[in-house]
Amino acid sequence: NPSGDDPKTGGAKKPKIAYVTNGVDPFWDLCAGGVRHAEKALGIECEVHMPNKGLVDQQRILETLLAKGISGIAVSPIDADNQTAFLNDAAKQTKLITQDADAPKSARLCYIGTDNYKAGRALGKLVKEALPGGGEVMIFVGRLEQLNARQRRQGVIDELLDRPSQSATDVKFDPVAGAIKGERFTVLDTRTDDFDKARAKSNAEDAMTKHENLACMVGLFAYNPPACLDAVKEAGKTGKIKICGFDEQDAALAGIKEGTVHGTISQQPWKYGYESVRVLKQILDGDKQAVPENRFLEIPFLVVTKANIDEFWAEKRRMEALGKQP
Amino acid sequence: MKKNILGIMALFAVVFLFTALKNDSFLNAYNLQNLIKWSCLYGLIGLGVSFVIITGGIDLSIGSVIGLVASLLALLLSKGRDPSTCIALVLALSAGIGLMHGLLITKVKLQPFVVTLCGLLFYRGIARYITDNQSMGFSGHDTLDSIFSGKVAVSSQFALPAPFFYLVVVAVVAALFLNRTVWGRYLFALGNNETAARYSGIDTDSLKILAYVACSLLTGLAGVLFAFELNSVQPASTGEFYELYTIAAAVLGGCSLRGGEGSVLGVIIAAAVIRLLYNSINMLGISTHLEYAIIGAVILAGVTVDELVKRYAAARRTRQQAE
Amino acid sequence: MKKNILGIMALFAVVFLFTALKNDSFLNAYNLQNLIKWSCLYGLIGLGVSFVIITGGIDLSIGSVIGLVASLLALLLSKGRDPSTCIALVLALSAGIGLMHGLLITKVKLQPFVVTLCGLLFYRGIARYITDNQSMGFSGHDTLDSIFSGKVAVSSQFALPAPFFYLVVVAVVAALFLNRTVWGRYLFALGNNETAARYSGIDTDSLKILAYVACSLLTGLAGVLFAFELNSVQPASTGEFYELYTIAAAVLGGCSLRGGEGSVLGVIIAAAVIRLLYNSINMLGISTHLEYAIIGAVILAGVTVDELVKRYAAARRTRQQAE
Amino acid sequence: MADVAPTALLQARQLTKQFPGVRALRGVSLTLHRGEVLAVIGETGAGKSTLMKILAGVQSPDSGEILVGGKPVRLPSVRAAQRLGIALIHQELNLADNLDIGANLFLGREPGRGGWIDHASIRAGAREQLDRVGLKESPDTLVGTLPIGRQQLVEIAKALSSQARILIMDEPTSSLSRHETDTLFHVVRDLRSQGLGVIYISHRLGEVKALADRVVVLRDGENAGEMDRAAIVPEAMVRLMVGRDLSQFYVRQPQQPGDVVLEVDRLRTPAHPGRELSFQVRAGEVVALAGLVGAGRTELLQTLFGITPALGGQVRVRGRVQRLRNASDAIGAGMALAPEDRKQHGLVLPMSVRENASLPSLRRDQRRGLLNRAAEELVARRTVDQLGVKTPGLDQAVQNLSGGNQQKIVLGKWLALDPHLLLLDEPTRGIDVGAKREIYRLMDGLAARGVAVLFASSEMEEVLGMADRVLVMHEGRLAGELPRARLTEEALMQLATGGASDSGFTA
Ligand SMILES: Nc1ncnc2c1ncn2[C@@H]1O[C@H](COP(=O)(O)OP(=O)(O)OP(=O)(O)O)[C@@H](O)[C@H]1O
Ligand SMILES: Nc1ncnc2c1ncn2[C@@H]1O[C@H](COP(=O)(O)OP(=O)(O)OP(=O)(O)O)[C@@H](O)[C@H]1O
Ligand SMILES: [Mg+2]
Ligand SMILES: [Mg+2]
Repeated sequence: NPSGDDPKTGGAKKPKIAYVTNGVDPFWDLCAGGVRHAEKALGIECEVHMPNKGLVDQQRILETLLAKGISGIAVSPIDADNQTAFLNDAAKQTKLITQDADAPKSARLCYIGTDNYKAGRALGKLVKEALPGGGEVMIFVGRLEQLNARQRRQGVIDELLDRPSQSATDVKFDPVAGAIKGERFTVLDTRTDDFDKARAKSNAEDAMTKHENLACMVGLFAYNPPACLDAVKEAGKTGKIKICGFDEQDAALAGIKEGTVHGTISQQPWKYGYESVRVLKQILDGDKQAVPENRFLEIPFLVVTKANIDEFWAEKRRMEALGKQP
Repeated sequence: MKKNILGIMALFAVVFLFTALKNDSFLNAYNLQNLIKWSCLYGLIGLGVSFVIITGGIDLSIGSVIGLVASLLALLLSKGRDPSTCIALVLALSAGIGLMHGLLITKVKLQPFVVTLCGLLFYRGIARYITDNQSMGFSGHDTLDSIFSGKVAVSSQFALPAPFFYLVVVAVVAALFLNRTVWGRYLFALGNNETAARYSGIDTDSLKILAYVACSLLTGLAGVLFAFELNSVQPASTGEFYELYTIAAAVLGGCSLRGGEGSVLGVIIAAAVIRLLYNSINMLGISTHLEYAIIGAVILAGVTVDELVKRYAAARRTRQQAE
Repeated sequence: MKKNILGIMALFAVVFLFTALKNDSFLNAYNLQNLIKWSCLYGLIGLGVSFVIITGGIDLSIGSVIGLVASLLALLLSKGRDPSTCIALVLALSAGIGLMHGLLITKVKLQPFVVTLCGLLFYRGIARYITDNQSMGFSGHDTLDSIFSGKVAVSSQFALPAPFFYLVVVAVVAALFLNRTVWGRYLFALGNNETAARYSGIDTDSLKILAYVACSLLTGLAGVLFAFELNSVQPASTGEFYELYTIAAAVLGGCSLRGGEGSVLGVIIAAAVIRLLYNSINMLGISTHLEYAIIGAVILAGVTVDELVKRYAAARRTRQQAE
Repeated sequence: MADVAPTALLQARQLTKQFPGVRALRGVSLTLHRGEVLAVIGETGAGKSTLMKILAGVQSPDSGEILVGGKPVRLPSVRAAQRLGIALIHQELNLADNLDIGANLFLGREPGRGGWIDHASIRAGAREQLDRVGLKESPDTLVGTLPIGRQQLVEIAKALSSQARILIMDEPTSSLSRHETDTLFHVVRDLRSQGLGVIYISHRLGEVKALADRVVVLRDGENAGEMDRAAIVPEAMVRLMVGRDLSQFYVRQPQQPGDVVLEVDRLRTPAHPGRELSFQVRAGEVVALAGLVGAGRTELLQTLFGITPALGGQVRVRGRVQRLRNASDAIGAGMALAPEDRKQHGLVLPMSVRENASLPSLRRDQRRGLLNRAAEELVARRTVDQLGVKTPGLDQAVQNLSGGNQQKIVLGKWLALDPHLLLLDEPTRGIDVGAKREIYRLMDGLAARGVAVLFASSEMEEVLGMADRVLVMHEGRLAGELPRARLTEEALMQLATGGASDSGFTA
């Protein structure tokens, strides 16, 4: 019994691990697809938990898992900095890794994730591709309190303004209100919608009303690009206003296919799930190689454009099917 | 029974004029079309909940019913079922939900707040479960799309969005029902004094059930319209919080939560005021962080001024009589 | 006036036993401690809102007040202000919020639902605005942390979490107030028939204001406890939806939304039932997508059975007397 | 009389009804013929209202049989009773006060086709019905803005307009004054001559004598007797109702009045802001406020008690100028008010007898804010014993008591405070003779102890029998004052209807 087995289970039961998200979102169901895939491939059982309403629910779920004597947890902390103490507590009782969002100051064994700042910059590059001559850009997002949202936004802004790259761990943010002007590009504003798709769409509509020269809409959360696309189509401005975005909602993918959406950045969520399970399993098996030296396992994001849309979509469908609840 | 809707009209006019003066694009056709579209969508559920509020009840499940209807519709359509059957099915489901609410409230005598709060949780859970919480789309249903979210051009410049027509039909029917038919009168009577209504031989239970069915049915219809308007549904979030906006609109529009009061026109204007506020905040470029604060403050100011004006007028009348 | 709380106790027992039988770890000290902690936190706001519900009112702003209190506290502390001053300040703010609600409701005569709905929007907006919608933490305040989220060991195995003690104190005071003091009696009287209470020389306005102040103050206290429990606050989401859970708990625990009824013990047990359900769902490994559906269904089943049992018992009694 | 006569419009046989804790009816029978006014009388709680509710389909009996026109019928709903031509005027008002008079009159029976409301014919029909009961308000007036007396007229008009063959009136005149009562009697006699059957319930035995063809007496949920036209004399009725003789009904023994307790100086009330009221009431005096419905008596008492703010003027109690902003101020000044509308203003219906009886005295008996259970118990027990409240126990919810017993609790809760000035608004509204006499005795006893009593009443006999002095109001002003020596029915009516005053007292 090299390291993995929890003394409470006495080695009699098979180790069980858990995958905890930061909320309820289709994104996480794709991750769950990766988890299910890994369960089958690697022969380990993994519970998936999605906290309904923020931090409280997440903490409660983690507590329950610890109470159950779970062997390993992969979690996406909602407020990493401030959850450090609690995560350290958890790390004492189980094998803890973070995924999607890191808690660098905590005793987690490793972090699996995307560099959202870098991904933001990649999205900026997509915008540049879409608008070679530059122009006015507007950003749409659900909520800006999430670190990944702010990092993405900053990546986009820095890229569009041709600023030097910032260090991913310590990003300086531009203020939210007001336009940010660069040589070729102007980021007019960032509008939030509190995860209400109707608001996301009406925000896009209002942006087109207010800014006649708007040339590109950038949607940072999964439902934003489709909402923008909808609004643009209805306004009859298809092609005139470019759309770039994040994640892989079907409507956005369809847009890429028909050429109405320029491109999207996919974090390949299923890889989060798969890699989390794989790493935890290896840790539990006592594999010294499981965790990289710098404790960071980067999941590469994928730039999806018309060029690779078909194969990407097929992969997504496969994972979706896997992620369905049994 | 007739409540003053001048206050809400004035509020609308003030916000409208203010924004129009501050921003040139506000009055262009595109923006007005959007404003009409969203106002009508929310006005529709506002009208639905008004029926329930007139009986002295409440419906907190509206947002979740929208989520469930949209999710289920997407699911059924994605399985390749016949579109009109699908629509009929989800509308029947919403009516069924209303029927269940009504039965629980009248026959088991549970409180409306409780029944529909449980509904809020339950339908949301079901929506997530049946769809495995996947976002779903409505692409490839062009006929349905044009029926539920198309536009009808009235001039080369201006086109009226589909929800407008639904709202007009519903509003006319609702206004006729409430003000011209006996059942409408019964609804007001039972909302004010249920015993008196029962003693007058009115079948109060059936009427209440009817109000809940109407509310859920209109919510279901709005769910379909929202689905095609947004072209996509997130089972966990589509419709979330709508009940609160809707109830706010109903109250702002002259419904009393104590029952027995309500006006179709008032509710529609109130729904429009709330959408107008969102639009104005965007048009004026105010930080979205302040959105809630502004909307909350404006609604509160609206009802406060309304109340104070009414009181002042009453005091003036008394004083005049004294002279 | 006294409402049966046997029903809710039975519900608690059933869910508790069921989970204990199905899962070994359920009864271990760590899990029970957590269960107690969360139950007490929600129980606290449940008690607060009970005061308001007994007067026949409602408070929808609870979640936003928690969000605002926690955000403001984090902001003040991060600026290096004296911790006890900060705590005093946010508690005073919550009391002030309650006072304002009370004044608007009694003096301007606005409906509680409307006032607190506007509050829900307004305080959330303010919380987001003052913090620029940034998550904030509470690290480096060990004294405060141990006062508000520490544990007191009662054996080598078992430690009671801080919220437990706050709840016990508040519950004892609340129970004494409601059942043993003149004002408690007045509160029930005014909840049942405000006019009659006024004709009896009771200062109904002040009592109502008191109820709203008590509610907001307890909410503020809970906000502080939540803040230190979670060590972090998200201005846009901390506390969201709590009003609904809390009102559900109050109603499940025997408060009538028509006013005039309520039991301290019932509300606390009901809050515990809801937490217990969440815990059980996790313990039993049921899909989180089903969580809401299960909780909604259980609450509804609980109140339905309660109602049917009561009716059956009443019918039986009458029949027996008739013989 | 033969109770199986073929002309019987309505027959009830052996009806029983059990409520939780109370057996309201135990085998009651009754027969109503065409063209007959049948009075049903009985002490408070005898089961009159319960019987009527059963006959009108509001409640269903536990056992027994109902026949309409000789045929057994079931009355599962109000609708079913309406279809058989039965209409009931409830003892308590049942109107939707957010609707106008017209809408209320025809609620549930709107003229028109296919569910559409015919506003014009409602308005016309309403006008006609209102004229019958002598109500001058426009049919478009919201019912909520009417004082309770006029609301009762609306309630009556509503039943009259139903074209029923069987009209049941459960204390229709309890808030009506003489004038309106006379109008109503006209209508009832008219209906009788048209062949309708009318069941008439009242505690005013004078009315019963004037109107009834036959009287059925209930006692404790059973038939206690019946008498024909010729045999209807108050003494006999009382004997059957209470099972013994009640001699000397009005027990007032006037004494030399003491100091001025209440002094009202140019008081203006919101209902009649243009009128100024000035008068005095002395210790040991029983003063009546008389007037027609809507004369402003209730409003005056409410203003005195701090419920509605005064617009001007001064009130002195025992020499001290009082600021009366709320009831608590008035209580502090030594006043008590038993309001007219006991359901809305007098009682917390779902609360127990104990809690209601002790509500105003809780604060006096408190110990550092804590409830004084012993004192509470004492107050409640004394109320029940002294006033003879019929209740299964102190923990019974007052909503389960009959109207008369409820009224006793309203009075009892104030007596516990030993007020200097007792304001009573229609103190015997809907109360049976036995209870009435107890209340009169109480008023007399209080006056003897130096309490000043000011009571508003619409019942002429009561005013004549009890008042040392009468203040007559007309349209918000004091039309005049009649000392006991000059107190006659004619003088009173003349002042109440706005006729010239000979008392030299002008407002
Ligand atoms: N809904 C009820 N629940 C319980 N008890 C009731 C109910 N209604 C009436 N009672 C009781 O039944 C008895 C008869 O009441 P009822 O109202 O018929 O008397 P009544 O003769 O009309 O008296 P009053 O002259 O005071 O109106 C009373 O003791 C009353 O307390
Ligand atoms: N709340 C009110 N709002 C407006 N007017 C009122 C109100 N209450 C009473 N009034 C008016 O005041 C006048 C006096 O009413 P009040 O009830 O004092 O009369 P009353 O002499 O006591 O008659 P009743 O026998 O009906 O009680 C009436 O004309 C009535 O219309
Ligand atoms: Mg009666
Ligand atoms: Mg009166």
